[in-house]
Amino acid sequence: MTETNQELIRIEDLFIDYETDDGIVHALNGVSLTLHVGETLGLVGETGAGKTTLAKGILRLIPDPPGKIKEGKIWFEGKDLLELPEHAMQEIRGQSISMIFQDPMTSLNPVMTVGEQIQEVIRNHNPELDKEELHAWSCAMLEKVGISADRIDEYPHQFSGGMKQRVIIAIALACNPKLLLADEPTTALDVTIQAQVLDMIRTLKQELNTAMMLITHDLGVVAQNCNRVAIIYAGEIVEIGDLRQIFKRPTHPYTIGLLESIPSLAKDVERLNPVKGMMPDPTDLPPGCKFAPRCKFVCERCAQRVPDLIDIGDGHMVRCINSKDTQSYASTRE
Amino acid sequence: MSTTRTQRKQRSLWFEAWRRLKKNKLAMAGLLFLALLVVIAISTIIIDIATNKSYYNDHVIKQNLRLRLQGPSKDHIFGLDEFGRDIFLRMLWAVRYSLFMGTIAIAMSTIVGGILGAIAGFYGKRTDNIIMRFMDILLAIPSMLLATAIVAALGTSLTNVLMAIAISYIPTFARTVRASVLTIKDQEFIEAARALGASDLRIIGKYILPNSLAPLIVQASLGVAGAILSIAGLSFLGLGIQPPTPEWGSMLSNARSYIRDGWHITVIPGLGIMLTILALNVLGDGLRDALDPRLKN
Amino acid sequence: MQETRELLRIEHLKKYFSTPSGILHAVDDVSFVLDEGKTLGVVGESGCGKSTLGRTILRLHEPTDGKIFFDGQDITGLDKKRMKALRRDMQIIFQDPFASLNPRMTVGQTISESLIIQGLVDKQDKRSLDKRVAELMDLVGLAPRLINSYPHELDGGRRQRIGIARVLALNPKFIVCDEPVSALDVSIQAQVLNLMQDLQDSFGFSYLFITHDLSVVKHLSDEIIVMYLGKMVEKAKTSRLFANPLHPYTQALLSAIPVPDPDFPVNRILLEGELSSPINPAPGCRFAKRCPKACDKCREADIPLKEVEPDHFVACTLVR
Amino acid sequence: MKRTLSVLLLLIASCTLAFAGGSSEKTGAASGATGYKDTIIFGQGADVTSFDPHIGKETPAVAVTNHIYDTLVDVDPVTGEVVPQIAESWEQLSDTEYRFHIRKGLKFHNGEALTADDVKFSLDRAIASAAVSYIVDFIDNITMEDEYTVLVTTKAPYAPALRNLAVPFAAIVPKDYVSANPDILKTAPVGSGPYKFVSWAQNDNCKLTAFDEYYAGAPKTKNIVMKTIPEASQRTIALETGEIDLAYDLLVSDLKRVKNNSKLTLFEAPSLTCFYISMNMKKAPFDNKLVRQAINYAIDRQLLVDTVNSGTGAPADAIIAPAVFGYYSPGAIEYNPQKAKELLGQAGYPNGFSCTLWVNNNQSRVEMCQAIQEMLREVGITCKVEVMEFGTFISRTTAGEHDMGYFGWVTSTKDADYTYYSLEHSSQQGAAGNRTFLADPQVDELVEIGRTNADSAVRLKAYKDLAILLKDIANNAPILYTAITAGASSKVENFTLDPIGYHKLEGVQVRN
Amino acid sequence: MWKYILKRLLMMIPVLLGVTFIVFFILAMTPGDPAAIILGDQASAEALELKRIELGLNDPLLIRYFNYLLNMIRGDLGTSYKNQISVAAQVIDKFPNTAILAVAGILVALLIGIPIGILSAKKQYTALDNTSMVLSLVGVSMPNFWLGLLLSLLFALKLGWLPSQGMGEEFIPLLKSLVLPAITLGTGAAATVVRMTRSSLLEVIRQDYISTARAKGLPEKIVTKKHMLKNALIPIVTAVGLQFGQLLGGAMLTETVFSWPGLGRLMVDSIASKDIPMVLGAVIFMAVMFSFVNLVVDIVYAFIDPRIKSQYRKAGFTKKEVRA
Repeated sequence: MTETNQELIRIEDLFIDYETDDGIVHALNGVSLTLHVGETLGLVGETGAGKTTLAKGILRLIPDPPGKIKEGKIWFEGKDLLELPEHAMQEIRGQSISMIFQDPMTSLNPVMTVGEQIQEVIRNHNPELDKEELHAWSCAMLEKVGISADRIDEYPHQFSGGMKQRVIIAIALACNPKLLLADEPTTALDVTIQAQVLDMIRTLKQELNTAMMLITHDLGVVAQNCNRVAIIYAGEIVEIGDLRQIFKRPTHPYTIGLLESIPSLAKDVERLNPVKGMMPDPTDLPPGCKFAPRCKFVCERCAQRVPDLIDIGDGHMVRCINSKDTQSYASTRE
Repeated sequence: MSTTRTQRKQRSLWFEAWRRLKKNKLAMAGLLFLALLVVIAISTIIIDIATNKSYYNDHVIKQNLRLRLQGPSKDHIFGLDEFGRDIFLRMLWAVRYSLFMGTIAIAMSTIVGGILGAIAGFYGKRTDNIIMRFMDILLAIPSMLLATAIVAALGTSLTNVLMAIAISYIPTFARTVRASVLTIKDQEFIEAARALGASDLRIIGKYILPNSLAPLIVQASLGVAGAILSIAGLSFLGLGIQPPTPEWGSMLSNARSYIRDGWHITVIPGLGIMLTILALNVLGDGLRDALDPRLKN
Repeated sequence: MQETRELLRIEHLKKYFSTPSGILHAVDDVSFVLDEGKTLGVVGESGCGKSTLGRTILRLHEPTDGKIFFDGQDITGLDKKRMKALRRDMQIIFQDPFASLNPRMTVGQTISESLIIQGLVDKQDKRSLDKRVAELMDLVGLAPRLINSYPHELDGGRRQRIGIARVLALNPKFIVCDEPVSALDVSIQAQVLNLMQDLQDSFGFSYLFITHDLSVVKHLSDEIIVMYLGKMVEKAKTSRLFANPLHPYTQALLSAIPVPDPDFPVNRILLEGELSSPINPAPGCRFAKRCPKACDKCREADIPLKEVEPDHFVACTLVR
Repeated sequence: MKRTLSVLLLLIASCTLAFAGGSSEKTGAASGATGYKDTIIFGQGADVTSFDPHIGKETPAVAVTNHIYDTLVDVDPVTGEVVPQIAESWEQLSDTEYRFHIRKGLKFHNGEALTADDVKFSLDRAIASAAVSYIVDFIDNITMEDEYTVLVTTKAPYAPALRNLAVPFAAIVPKDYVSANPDILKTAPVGSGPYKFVSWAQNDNCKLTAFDEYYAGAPKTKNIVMKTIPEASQRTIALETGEIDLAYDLLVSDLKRVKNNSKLTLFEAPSLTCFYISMNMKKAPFDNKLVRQAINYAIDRQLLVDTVNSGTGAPADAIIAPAVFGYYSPGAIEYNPQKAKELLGQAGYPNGFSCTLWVNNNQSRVEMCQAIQEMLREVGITCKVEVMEFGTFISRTTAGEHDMGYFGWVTSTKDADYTYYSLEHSSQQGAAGNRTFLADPQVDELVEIGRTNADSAVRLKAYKDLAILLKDIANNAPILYTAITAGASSKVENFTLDPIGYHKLEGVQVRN
Repeated sequence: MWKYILKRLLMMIPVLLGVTFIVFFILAMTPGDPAAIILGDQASAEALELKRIELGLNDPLLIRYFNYLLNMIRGDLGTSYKNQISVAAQVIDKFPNTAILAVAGILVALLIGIPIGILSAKKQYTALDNTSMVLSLVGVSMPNFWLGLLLSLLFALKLGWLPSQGMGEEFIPLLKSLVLPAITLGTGAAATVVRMTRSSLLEVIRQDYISTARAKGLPEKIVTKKHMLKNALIPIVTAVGLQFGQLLGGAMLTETVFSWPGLGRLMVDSIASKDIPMVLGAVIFMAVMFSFVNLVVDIVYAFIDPRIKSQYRKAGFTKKEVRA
């Protein structure tokens, strides 16, 4: 992997709210995150943890209303994306930062050919190109994702789910972006197709040296595809570190719970040991540590204030005041 | 966003919809207006019963030809019509016809169309085909034309007008219900009920109908608006409610000869119809937004 | 080892649908036996007919051909009334916790619906009805205060518990579990899986566990069937199947599963092409089109299931 | 979106082009030299039903076809005298024989000469036509004496014969043209009148142009355009905006507006129409004369004229209008509700009774009935107004199903016999017109005297007696005589109203 | 595709048979004697009886219907009672006028409806949304004929800008005379278009491909135009087709108010004079036209939406069968 330690994007203290009928949903509560050139960061969390909001927030695609980016900074190539005017942001979208959405079935416009949809993004960022050049480029992209170029004039409904996802990837990578935000790109696909698509993403990513934020709830996918992992819970990053740090030395009680929840092919467990309870109501978050109500290591101090994200060594950061206890628990787990 | 609201009061989907509707000021204004009309209709009926129609005879249909077409005054706040009758009182007494005729007509077509649509959607295949082909036939005749033809043939009585409007709206409701039954029929909770051994009747009554009611309600509120307009249109063609029955559509249509003799004569019944239709429309739109959770932000 | 009793026997079950573009062979010649108190996993990707299989066994779909014996009785020909009585013993838990509950019924109503339809409790007897509902809710871990809640107010995990309680109310012998946890988040998924295991332990249910998630199936099942486009391609005891997958499709499927362990050796068999649908299938192995090892022989005729080792069946020409 | 739009635009454009191509002539354009427009445009409420004069007998049809066809004789709209038209002279040979001398050199619009042959053919055709035969069925026989002389024999002495022959439905049509295709007049009329037919766009307009060879000289204005404007208020608006020069049959409530508009002239004259309520004498309580008289007393006719009819027309005292030959006023019918109540009491209805009043769905008639309903209510009679479509109204009243019916009757021949015979004679019960089902020998006798006697004085005496008698019988309650109205731009010259509504425009001019 | 069109045309036959049957029987229930209507109230009993025989009124109803059908196939819709002219000729003569009016009405509806619908969807629940919805509804809520009268009072009488009645014969007068009737007619359909546009757009806005389009960095204008509108317009096409039928009905009122010489006027006149063959012919003709318009709409629909087009191309089966 051509990993350098050069910083690509840095998110600082991002807060995003949704103002709904039921009250204010605090979707992101001070997320800070850094991504380096060429690396793959896995962003793991359950439904409603704020994964998609984070990705859309980076591209400023949060629908407003009801969404509001309350505060924070997103540094990308020396500029704060949140301060950019809309037209500058449009230049970044699809060009420097691309995004893939979860459902390939609905992510393509049904009334445009796939060729038009690939060309659209190329033309948008390269207005100087003529028709033939555009055509050649889009054909090349299609071939790159493993689809024959003579299907360029077909409509999305003529493709299967996996093929659609390939087209979507072709669109996302068409302008050779520096960062790819992939929001559960394979969740809707069958296992064998998922393996194909992930394999292809991996290859292309390496070829283009694109950094990727891979959003998923599937720890298996993370283990096989990422360099670094961030665990998000109730709009906060609770743990972040290298792949091996997270999987081998999980420290936050939530991360531990997640790993204990999944039945694994690798080992036999008689009974799963899941986290009890469920995510708190995002309109009514508990004070202090948001995981406290479900945590088996909880103590009085947990509810008093939101714990800081602390480095427990080698860039492995955990948002827990009891990290000592949890580490010792985790080590006995094996 | 999966939100848990376990601590709060339990609310059915109807309650949720009502809560959403309450936030829609426009729809609530419409609802309020319609409620006012219902109150008026009921009170005038009560007055008629209590006074044995003597108030009606002495004030509502009381003519004063010498004062005809007189504009609004302190005694007659909406002025007098072409027979010197008090327009305000006539407007009030007409509510029962104007609003209830449309409502009854639509209620009839909702029930008939709803049942036909539910049967067609639920049983599918041959039954569906036969019913829907028949609906296609009715639908191929523009509703106003169908209503006109029926009234033209059968004559202009209150029941005929009602029947005509009701029949011409049946296919719309049949289609609406059928479509929603078709989507509900494929839901897993229907299969669950089948797996429990529930009978067809139980499935239709407890599972399908309550869930397909929402689009029907929306359609019905808009349908009533359409029916009132159709009745007014029929009045204009001389095929609607016949005088001396006070009904807004025929009041407006009969007053059209005097449109330049006094603004109040057409404007009052015209506004009455307009506001009612407007109220029904905004309420219908509000209901649609409130009942369709997909449109919720 | 305890003596087991046969509860369900499926023989050459077929379910075809006619579609505008041809006959869809959703379930094509499936046979198996399920013993009391055991779990049979059915694994396969979308369109392999696993859900149809479950529903056909319950006669929610009428089988095209084949026999279903439940408790020794052939149920394929039973009329509506006798089938209704039988439904007390055979139930189903659905995949989608959002679509499988009537949105207009409260938790209490949904659960009592089972009791009322099957006549287990007198409808008029409100007290015993309420009591039984409360018991069931407690059993599946639903707080009593939720009795008047509507499904839309609850999260997926709780909804799935309602679905389980609804089935539990009848105290059935056999439950088809159609992807009961695939729509849930991992931590919730684990809670529900534990619940199902506990219930099996205490009531002795037999499960037909349908899923696309091999790790879940491995965790729960005693025996596993692998299906591909309507056909059974492999059947074995769970441990055998994972230790020694024989069918090329099973092998590919196993290798495709991302294991949540960075140290797990990745040795992926990447398949070419995509799943098609079993409409008017050509003779021969349905997997031949994508199979890396396919030869001419695979495309000639349907491949019968062979027992290659005790209780391990494979439908593949390459395996002897 | 763009595609759909352009398709729609194309569709519109092609439709409009087709129209533009279809009619190249300009209407209403000024011919500056004379100072007069070369076209008169008039608007009326209904379209021509048929251009065949022996079918299209409705006033709107005749208002147009009147210009295309001539009749044997005519009635002067001002004096009411019978004057020559196709027949330049005539003589009455006996009580039942009339000889007509036809003008020589008359031509139809298609160039054929008009001869006695055409006259015989036309009258025979009219007699055979179910629609209009009643106007000419007094004729027994028509004989051609020579090319320009016809002898008309009546079945019995029939005093109003000449007036009947002046009715436009007795029009003379070209024999050869019509024999070749009996239906041709419906859409391609040819007559001998002052104007030739040009075109007819159904429900829209009809165009006529001057017949230069007309015996009385070419008409003053070259073209006539009739526009159909069904909404009465829109007709007035069109007159006000100058879209039309003349508007027939104005809304009564618009009359003041036209009168007060300096750019417009209002023409108003008594018509030959009377509106009346027929009471069904076969039904109780209308078999009781006192009840019928009570109803007559209960109606304030002057108030109706002043208010509902906006002051036009006049209260009726008989069922024929004053302009009709044979009219005699038996004295205005008094409005006296007190008297009415007394009479009802005498008749045995001190608390009144309930009944229905039927009317056809014509708004001004319905309004009139509603006002009458209220007047009857004041004397204790609860009367329900039932509005029905005209055909139903006629057929059900013919069958005698009604209590009371509100009718209008035009004495088209301007002769009392036309009305009295149809409405009061016992032989005419039901369809023919007698919808009170009156059968009174005295009435019958008086009607017959008037009908068969040629002596005007005798006839007038009979009609006087009849009028007095009918007032007492009170089978019909006359309500009002309407006025015939037309609005015109003040630039219109020489327009005279026809009391029936068959306004003639051949002398009319419109200044630029 | 051709196969599909042919199939749809064939499928129209039973529908049209049903339509003629229903309309024929409804109108056959009309009380009153047609012979008396033709001949007037002074006709003799013999003449009436002769006329009845001539009209075949003495035959059983089914025979009469059958005869009517046979004649209809030959293009003969009978003869008007009122003026004895061929019904078919009159209907065909008047239909283009109504078609022009209806198309103009649809244009008005689209011109009002689509922009308001878009605005209202993009600014859902804002004051702008409410105001524009109410404004568009005001026109719709007014009884058609009243709106027409008010318009002509204002624009013809007061301001003198436009003719109050009639149909101009040349291009410019025609356009001028078309304005008021088209507005009168079109505002009724506008509400439906507004609603359809709004809800269909709201549906589309939520789709992932809109997010995808935005993520491509496309300017919002292009996202709206290329991605939202094109998809949102598909259901509107169907709605517009259905509106055509409503406009045909509404034309009766508008044409009467504005003396527009169309089919609606013809029908109103015929109803007033109990000219049953004319009413029958006009209703059947309009129903046929309406069915054709819907067929055309379905075909247009297929051309706009590639998903449906390919289904037609494949097997020639209908949408419904695919869904089932």
